[in-house]
Parts: sequence; C-alpha cells; structure tokens
Amino acid sequence: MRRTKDGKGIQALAILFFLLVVAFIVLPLASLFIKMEWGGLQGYLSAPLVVDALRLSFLTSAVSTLIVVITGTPVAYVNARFEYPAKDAIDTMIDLPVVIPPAVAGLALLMAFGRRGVLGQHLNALGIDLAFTTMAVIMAQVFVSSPFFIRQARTSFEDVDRAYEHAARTLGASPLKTFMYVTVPIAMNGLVSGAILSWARALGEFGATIMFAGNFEGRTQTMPLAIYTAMQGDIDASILLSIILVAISFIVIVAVKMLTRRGLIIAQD
Amino acid sequence: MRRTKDGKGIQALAILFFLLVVAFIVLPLASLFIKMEWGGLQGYLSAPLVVDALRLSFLTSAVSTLIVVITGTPVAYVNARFEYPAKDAIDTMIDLPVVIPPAVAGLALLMAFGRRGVLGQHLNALGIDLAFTTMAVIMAQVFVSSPFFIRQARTSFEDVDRAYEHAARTLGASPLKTFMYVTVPIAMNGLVSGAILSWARALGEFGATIMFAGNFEGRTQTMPLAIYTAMQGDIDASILLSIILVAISFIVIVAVKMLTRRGLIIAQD
Amino acid sequence: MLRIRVTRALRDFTLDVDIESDNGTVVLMGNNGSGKTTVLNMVAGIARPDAGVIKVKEKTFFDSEAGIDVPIEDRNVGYVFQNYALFPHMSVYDNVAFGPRMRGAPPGEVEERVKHELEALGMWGLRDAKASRLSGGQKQKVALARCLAARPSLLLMDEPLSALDAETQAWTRSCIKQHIRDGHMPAIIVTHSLADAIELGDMVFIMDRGRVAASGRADEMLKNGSHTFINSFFR
Amino acid sequence: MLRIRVTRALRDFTLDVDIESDNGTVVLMGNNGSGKTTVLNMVAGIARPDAGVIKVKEKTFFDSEAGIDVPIEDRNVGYVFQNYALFPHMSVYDNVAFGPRMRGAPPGEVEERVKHELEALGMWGLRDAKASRLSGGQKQKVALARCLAARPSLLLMDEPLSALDAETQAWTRSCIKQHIRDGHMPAIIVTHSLADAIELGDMVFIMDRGRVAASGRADEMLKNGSHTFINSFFR
Amino acid sequence: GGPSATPAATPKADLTVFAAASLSGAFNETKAAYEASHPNVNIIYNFDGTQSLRTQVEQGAYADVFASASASHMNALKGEGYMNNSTVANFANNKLAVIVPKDNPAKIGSLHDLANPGVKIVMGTKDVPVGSYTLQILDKMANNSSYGPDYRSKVMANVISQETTVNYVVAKVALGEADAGFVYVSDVPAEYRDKVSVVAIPDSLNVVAVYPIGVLKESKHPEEAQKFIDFVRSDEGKAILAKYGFTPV
Ligand SMILES: Nc1ncnc2c1ncn2[C@@H]1O[C@H](COP(=O)(O)OP(=O)(O)OP(=O)(O)O)[C@@H](O)[C@H]1O
Ligand SMILES: Nc1ncnc2c1ncn2[C@@H]1O[C@H](COP(=O)(O)OP(=O)(O)OP(=O)(O)O)[C@@H](O)[C@H]1O
Ligand code: MOO
Ligand SMILES: [Mg+2]
Ligand SMILES: [Mg+2]
Repeated sequence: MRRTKDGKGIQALAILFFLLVVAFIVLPLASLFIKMEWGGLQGYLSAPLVVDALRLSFLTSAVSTLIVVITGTPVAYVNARFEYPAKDAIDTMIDLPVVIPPAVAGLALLMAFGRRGVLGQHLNALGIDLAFTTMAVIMAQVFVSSPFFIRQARTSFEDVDRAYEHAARTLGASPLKTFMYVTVPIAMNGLVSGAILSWARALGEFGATIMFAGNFEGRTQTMPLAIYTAMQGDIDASILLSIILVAISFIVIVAVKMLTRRGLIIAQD
Repeated sequence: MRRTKDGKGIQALAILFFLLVVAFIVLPLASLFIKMEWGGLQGYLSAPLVVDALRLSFLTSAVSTLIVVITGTPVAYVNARFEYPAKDAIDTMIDLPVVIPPAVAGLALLMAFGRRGVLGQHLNALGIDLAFTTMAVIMAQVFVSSPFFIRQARTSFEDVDRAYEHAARTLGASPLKTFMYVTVPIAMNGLVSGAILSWARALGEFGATIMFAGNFEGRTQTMPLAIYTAMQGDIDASILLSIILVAISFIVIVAVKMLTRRGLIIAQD
Repeated sequence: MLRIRVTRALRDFTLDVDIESDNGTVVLMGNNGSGKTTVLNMVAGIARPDAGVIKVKEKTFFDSEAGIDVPIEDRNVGYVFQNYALFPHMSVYDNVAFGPRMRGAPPGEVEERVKHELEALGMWGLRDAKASRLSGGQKQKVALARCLAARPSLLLMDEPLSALDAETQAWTRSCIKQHIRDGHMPAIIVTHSLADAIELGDMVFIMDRGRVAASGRADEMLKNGSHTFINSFFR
Repeated sequence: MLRIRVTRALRDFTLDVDIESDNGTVVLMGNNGSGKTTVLNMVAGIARPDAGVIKVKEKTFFDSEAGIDVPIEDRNVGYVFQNYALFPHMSVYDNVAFGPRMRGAPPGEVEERVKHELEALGMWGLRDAKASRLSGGQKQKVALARCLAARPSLLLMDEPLSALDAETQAWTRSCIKQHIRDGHMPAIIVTHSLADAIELGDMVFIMDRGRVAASGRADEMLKNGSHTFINSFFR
Repeated sequence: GGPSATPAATPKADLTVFAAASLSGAFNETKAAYEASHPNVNIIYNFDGTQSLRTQVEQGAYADVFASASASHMNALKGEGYMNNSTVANFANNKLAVIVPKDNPAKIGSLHDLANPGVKIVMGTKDVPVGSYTLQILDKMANNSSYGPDYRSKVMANVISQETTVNYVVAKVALGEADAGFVYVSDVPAEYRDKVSVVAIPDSLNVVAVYPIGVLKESKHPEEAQKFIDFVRSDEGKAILAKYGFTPV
C-alpha cells in the first residue's frame, strides 16, 4: 500500500482493526495455554481414551468432509449455475443447520434417522441402525458442517467466468470434463477454503454428536465429547485435551494451506 | 445443461447428489415439525421468556455480525492482498475458534476476559466487567462466528482482479475509495454470503455464550440458551422454540438473498 | 456448405441474419455492436437462437423446428474468442494441449501438435509461462494456437489478429490461410481489417444492427465504393 | 516534457528503456511482448521500475535515487488499458463518471462530461447498459470515454483503437488528436497500426525485447525503409 | 440371544449402561473392578445429562442399564414402559454443597454470606435437577429462623447465571469467575480441592438427591444387567461411590 493523505489514516485504521481481531481471537486461545497446568500432558498424550478420541475425531471429520465435498460440490454448482423454482428457499434450507442449536440438531437427526424416526423406522425394519454408531457421528458432522462448504463453493463457482467453460466445450470437453479441468481448478481457492472451514466445524462438533451418536468411548466419543466428559471431573484435563485438539488442528490447517498454495491456487495478477 | 453421452449419466448423478443432500438436511428439519405437538405454539409465541430471548438473539447476533463485518473486512483484505511474516500462522489462528468446542471457547473467553482473566483482571481493576453481561454474549458470538466471514471474504477479495483496482486508482480514487467503490462491490457476492453464514452461526451459538455470558433471562438468555433451558424440563417446548428460531431465520435469510440479488450482486456472463 | 439463418432478440435490437456460402471462408464485417460475435457464438453453440437453422457442411448444428441443438463439444468448431478466454490456471502448453487431450489424441500426438502450433507462432519458448502472465499479443497467439491444435472442422475467429504486431499479423494471416486450405475447413472470420478480408475472405458479409446489410464475393465487395461501410476504409 | 529512463527485470528479459520527448505525442511500437504495456504501467504507477526516473512535464513521478514514487492517483494519468478493465459491476455511465466523481467534479459537470464523451463516441444510448454486457468494440469505446472524461494531464493509451470498426477508428483517432491538442496533454500511445502512428505520433519509439531499438520524429521514422520493423508494414 | 447355561461358552456380552454424567468418575472405576471379576462382560458407557439419556431412550436408543441422577426422569421412563420396573432401585444418594473459589473473593464464611449484596452466585436452572434441589434448599432456609424469610429472595437476586448442567456451575466457580455455586457433593472430587473450598449445607437444610438404577425392558442381557446393578450395590461398589462423594444406599 502506498501512502496518500487519507491513505495514512485509513491504513492505520485497517492495521488497528487487524491487530484487534487477531488479538481478540488469539488472546483467549493463549489464555488456555497460559492458565494451563502442564503437569499431566505427557500422561494424557498417551492415555488410550485420548488416543481413541483423537483417532476417532480425525477419522470421522475426514470422512465427513469428504462426503460434504463430494456431495456438496454438485449442489453448490447447481445453485451457482442453474435457475429452478424455489431456488432461494432450497438454498436457504441448506444453510439452516447452522442456526439450529447443535443439541436440537442431534434431536432432529434422532427423530429422522433414529430407530423410531421418520425414516429410521423403515431402515430399522431392514436391519439398518444408524443412531449411536460411528456412522451417526459422521452424519451429525455432515449435517452441521455442510453449509459452510456448500455456501463458499457456490460463491466460488458463481465467480468463475463462463467464457472459460464455453472455451473448454468448444475444445471438445464434455460438461463433466469442463467442470473438472476448468471450473473446479479456477474455483479451487474457494473450495479449499470452504473445505477447511467445514472440516474444522466437523472436528469441533459436540452437541449434535452426543445426542444422535451418544458418548461411547472408542465408538462415538470424539475429542469434543472426551473434553466434555473430562470436564465433569477435572477442568484442567478438559483444557489440556482442548489444547491438544487445537494444536493438532493448527498444524493440519497450516499444512493444507501451504500445500494448496504450492500446487493448486491460481496466482492473482 | 445440454445432453451428451456421458453428460446424461453425470447429470443424473449430480441431480441424485443434489436431492440426497437436500433430503439429508431437510428430513431432520421436517422431522422436528412432524413429531412436534403443536398445542402450545400460540402460548409460546407471546410468552415473555420467548419474546425476550428472540429480541436478545436478534439484537446480539445483528450487533456481532456488524462487528465481524466491520473489523473482519480489513483483516480479510490484508490477508488477501499483502504478504507478511507468519501470514499462514496468523491466518490459521483466525480459523481456530471453529475447531474449539464452544463450551471450551467460552472457558477460554472467561480465562481471557473474566475478572480473573489474563486481560480481564486489568479491566476489572478499571471497573470494567465483561463476563455475564449482554456484551459477553456479543463477544462470544463474535469469537465463534468471525472465522466464517473472514475466510469467505478473504477468498472473495483474492478473486477480484487487481486490474480493476489499478484502473480506479488511475481515475483518481484513493486506496480507500478504490476499496469501497470497486473491490467491495465486485466481491459483494462472497461478502454477503459470508455475512449470512457468520450471522447464522452467531444466532445458533450456545456453548460459548452460556459459559462466558451465563444464562440470565432478559440479559444473556438468547434463543439457544432458552432452548437448552427448556430442554431440561420439556423437550417439546424446546423443539417448539427451535422451530420458531429456524422459521424466523429462514425468512430473514431468504429476504437478505432476495434483496441482495436485486441490488448488489453482479450478474455473471 | 454453410447456412446460418437465425433470429434472436438482443438487448438493443433483434438479430436476424441469413448467411449462406458455398465455398471457403466467410468474412463478417460491420460496425461495433452489430452482432458479429453473437453470430459466432450461435454457430459455436454458446448462444442459442430464438429460431432458425445452422448447418455446416452436411451437419445440422441447430434447427429450432426439428428440435436439433447439437451440444457445443460435438460441433467440433475451433473458436478464437474476441477476449481469448485462455484458461488462467494453466500454462501456455496446457492451454494449447487442452483440445487434443479432450479429443483423445495420444500423448505423442498431443505434444507434436502443441509444438507445431506454438512454434509456428513463435511461442514455444513461452510454453511454461502461465497464460495469465502474457502480453496482450502473446495471449492472442496462444488463443490461435489453441484453436488450431484442436483440429476443428470449422474455424470461428473473432478479430484474431487485432492485437498482433504488423509482422506477426502478416505471417499469421498466411498461417491461417494455409490451415484452411490444407484442412478444407470452412471458416468464419470476424475482422475490422481490410487486409484480413482481402487476404482471407471468399465471401464477405457486412452486418448492421443485427442484419446483413450487404454481401458478395470478396473480390467484388472489396472494391472501393461498393458499400458505404467498405468506403469508410478509404476515407 | 517527458522522460522515462527505467530498468526492470521481467520474466524473459530485462526491460531497459530511455524515452525522451520534448513535444507532443509519443507513439510506442514494437513486437508483441517487447514491453510496451509494461512501460505504460510504470508511467501510470502500476508497475514499479527496479531503478530509474520518470518525469512528466515538471513533475517527477518516480525517482529511485531520490526515493520518489508518486501514488497512482496523484499522477493524474488517463489510461486506456489493453484489456479495458471496465468496472464490471457498473453501468457504462457510472464507469465514465467514475473519474470525474473521484476527482471531485460537481454533479452537473460530471453529467456534462460523461454525456460529452459518450456522445462523441456514439455510446450515450447505451449509458445504462452494464459494462460487462457490451460488444468488444463498445467496451473499448467506453474505456476511451472513461479515460478522457477524467481530464487527465497525461494520456496513456494501449492499442486504443484495435477493436473498433474502420469508421469509428478514423473518427476516434481525430477525437483523440483534438483532445491532445486542446488539452496540451502529453500522450503515450501504443499501437500496431501505422495509421495511428502517422496520424497521432510526433515522436515514434520502436521497442524490441525491452529496449528502444529505434526512435525519431514520426514523419521521418515512418518513411518506408527506415527500420526493419516499419518495413514490415509494407511487405 | 439370551444368557446361556454355560457361561464359559458364551462370547463376551456387551452391556450398555446409560449413566448420568455425574456418575462418570465413580462408574469408570466400577467398570474396572467389575470387568476384572466378570471377564465375560464388556461394559459400554454412555455418559450424558440424565435428561439427554432419557430423550435418547425415548427416541429408540438401545441400553441394558439406566442409571439416573433423578427420580423424576426414571419415573417417566417407568411410566412410559421402557423400564423393567421391578428391577429399579435407588443405589445412591447425593446432596448439595456450596463451593467457593479457593481465595474466596466474596469472603463467604457461612451460608449467611450468600445473601450479602453483590455476591455472584451460579446455580442450575429450575428444570435441571441440581437447580430444583437448590430451590428446595433455599425454601427450607427461608423457613428457618436463623436465615429469615427474605433470605431466598436476596440469594436469588445475587444469581448471575442459571446453568443447564452442573458442570458449568463448577467451572465458573473453579475459575474464580463466580463467588459461589450450588453443586452436588460428588462434583467436588479430589482434583478440585486446590481450586475450591466447600461450604457444607447442614443435613437439616439439605435435600436427598436419589440416584435410581434399573434394567431396560428390551435388554438382551437382563441377567448380566442385573448382576451389574447388584455389583454397584455391593459393598465393593458402595465403597467406590463413597469415594466419589455419594452416599450409597
Ligand atoms: N452479454 C451481453 N448482454 C447483453 N447484451 C450484449 C452482451 N454482449 C453484447 N451485447 C449486445 O449485443 C449486441 C451485439 O453484440 P456483439 O458482441 O455481437 O457485437 P459485435 O458485432 O461483435 O461488435 P464488436 O465489433 O464491437 O465486437 C450489441 O448491441 C451489444 O451491446
Ligand atoms: N503478468 C505477467 N507476469 C509475468 N510476465 C509478464 C506478465 N505480463 C507480461 N509479461 C511478460 O513481460 C514481457 C513484456 O510484456 P508487455 O505486456 O509489456 O508486452 P507488450 O509490448 O505490451 O506486448 P503486446 O504488443 O503483445 O501487448 C513479455 O515477455 C511478457 O510475456
Ligand atoms: O444428569 Mo446429571 O448427573 O444431573 O448431569
Ligand atoms: Mg465482437
Ligand atoms: Mg501490450
């Protein structure tokens, strides 16, 4: 940014806001570290409960993000490119899981897919039980996190100039290939960013999971549930678990960003 | 979409995924309605507790979204346009509140801004108490919802071709005016979309709020807190409250989308 | 060989053209905004006529009455877009290789074709550059190479030489001419340059506000005085 | 009046030019990719030289040794970009009005100027159209109008007539000439067209791979045979 | 399948136990002890607030044993036909205490001090069991001459938050953000002794929170389920509960 008369004030304000926001977010995170009693760390890192919960958390959130990305991408694309009746309504439905308090979301999932649920009773008759399984953890995560990916993907697809898609078609690419080789790479920046947020939301998911999947060690007890359960006896333990979760997530997200930048994101010019 | 040989299969698959996702999200929402006992609706809609909670929810989420948009926009812009040391780390910090289970986020806020907090103890000495106030509700919402806006805004700013900004500058626009009249309008689609998500997340926020702001009728009891409170005694009541929250949010989001499309979003071509 | 009879309501006027040509290259000329690009878009399948027929050689691309609308990728047209539409995320090489790859050419042939086209236009040295990081003229050359490397059976070119320096223009014009002759390809070329029209055109159609205002064999049309539009070149 | 002595490492070669002109309009010509657009960008302040000096009239825009780098908006240049860079979210009117508004012209004058420029180029009727929904030539006309409406004190034009039909080209060329004469504006015009150079140029500089390969008074330079680049126009 | 006559031949039975969150410490120890002596059984816990567990059962969750932190939720399940009613019995009592941060910023030396203006008190909502017990205690105190009739309203005026789970009460006091909180005695295990001090509530003013346990009707392992309940109520089980602050019955 070069300096101009009003530029200086504005630049200062921008920097101030920047620092404010970063401080506001970093300070609570840092406080977790500052106020922590670090005694038990070694023990926790190898405790089977923690190892199980970590494994389960990363497994389920990876699967649910995969599901969200694979099934959400067509949804985002359709909503970005096509008009159909009640599109606004359907597009908004997809956002609604964000508004519902997670425990109610879990209850809604139970009412839909539980053994006595609207759909679940029929699945149950076929011998399929979803609730209170690892599958249910994934379903809960997909439910609460999908809006974050779909919304961002939709915007990114909308911002891809159709001229590129048309050019690809004239060069012999089918709609699918056009989508894969042209639309997706150009929108990649936004897709990765949406996937990261959606994954993070899945990883942090608690309320819907404990209601719909229960709190079973090794099967449905993800890190947030382990943190909650630990809170019952020992706040320090739950904070320590939170720090472990946050630290690992931090590393994963930074790594994804660095990898993405190297390989995928198009340079702006 | 015109039809081609492989196009048909793919189109069918896309439509299938689309319907699957929509069904997966709509079915649980619908189950809430289906399984609801509608008896008390009239009474609830006018109960002071519900009216208070609704008012507080919409007030605090509006304020927190405003704060997120105003302070988050410079952050997103700086991260989109400038390089600085440890940018990846800081950018990722900003995402972390999403990963932390909300109740832990509330704990972290208490540890930072509570009267014993890292910063809060000094504020307390100055006579400023933040925890357990309406301000704390807003802070909790800002903390958990800001990543959703900032991340989307950043991507949208990145996607604005600098040529437009350069053109504006040659025409005499200062960096600030360039930003306001050129960058922001071109990125508007993504900014609105990020703001909607961020607002929705703030509206649905529960865990951080009850931890940091407490649950006090009329002052900090937002709709999600009222819903959880009701849940302890009467599940039906909490479902009914959830339906009210979801229905109103639905109307608000659809309205915002329709207004935005009319006035602001640039047409794709 | 080429028959375009289409109507379509545009923002400012209705496009209503009838273009028929039996041999060689059609040159479309006309004022800015007269509808030339729109005609090319319809032939390519990117814009859809409200009604009409588009036939190339024996193939019907579009026929509103018969309900025919061949998908873009099955028309096998090569299109040099007015604004190039190079894929911004790909290198020059990958842009040019896109067509052959999509049409299933074996890897060896892909490389051969890309090299041939890029070398002809002096762009082989820049094959690894990102397409978004080129000068205006370089972009246009890549757009041309991309179009030709796909070996289309119909060429659509929207002011394909407008950003080239004089020397490259002359050379590229003769390249295009040769491609058309060798491939027995019909071609529709939009240009504002008399030199292009004289060199490349067999038939010339002059458009005005969505209609064909004049048409004829190139050599006859382009004599000074045959139409006010042509006259403007000589004022 | 105009002094550009700059170096900058580009991807494929180092730009190293020295352009000095005391009177009137400078025409920059040269092969594609030789660095013409880059020079304009440096004068506008969009690209930054590694080292050098840029002076226009008495004003120093850039001086690496003195540490001077005047912000883009304070240079008051009018720039017709090679790819137009029209604001896609604005109407034609708002695009053209942007400059006057930013420079604080009173509303009445804004309208007057916009109307004047758009009418001169026959685009007043399309003032409410979105800038992204225009034909290529129409966009170029809007870019010209936008540049001129800002009343700059230096004109930078990157192939400003390349997408225009012949008639509009001739007319616009004379418009530009008049603006330059009336405003006593120095101007740098990049073109591949000999007609532009002859009509508009006082001094001609021919660039080749980042260097000035030849330069001189326009009337002298443009005689057939004075430089191989110029020769190419007549082959 | 049901239990077999020859336990040695049966595969390990998975026994699913839904237990109130407040039991998680004690029950995890019970599990270790029980599995050691019953190698054919594998106990699987689902810990959550009693209300959530009840909702899950009502929505079709499978469980063999239900251990509730309140009689009312257990009674509801009995009434709805989910429990094998004859197996339901109280196995533990809990009572309430007031906790204050270790450094006791509001200088609370006795229950009287809770009525001092400006004391920041947290308690459960009236619907969460710990909250309703708190209200019962305050009623008793208001009727007690040494506290006086306006004691209850003064304390209520000091409440800054009504929590939906007792965890949040403990957390806020432990962090020093609240001056006092009403919790179960069992909520103050050894880990908390360095963070909070306990102000006991005399038995005369206290309440008895009963913890019922029972076998669900649809249990596939009713015998194992009953054996587990028997173990919880055995001397060994009682010792564990007592260690965690419960009063076994
Ligand atoms: N995206 C669009 N939306 C609406 N109208 C458009 C759009 N693009 C072009 N037009 C209008 O359609 C008409 C024909 O445009 P077209 O691009 O076909 O002209 P053209 O003959 O190619 O002009 P040029 O020589 O300037 O490229 C013009 O009036 C133009 O303003
Ligand atoms: N964004 C970019 N990043 C890197 N290199 C670039 C970029 N744009 C142009 N170049 C390179 O810089 C050199 C000069 O380009 P420039 O655009 O100045 O050429 P030009 O003389 O304007 O050409 P043309 O007549 O084709 O417009 C060329 O080699 C070109 O490939
Ligand atoms: O059901 Mo509990 O043990 O009161 O949280
Ligand atoms: Mg055109
Ligand atoms: Mg150029």
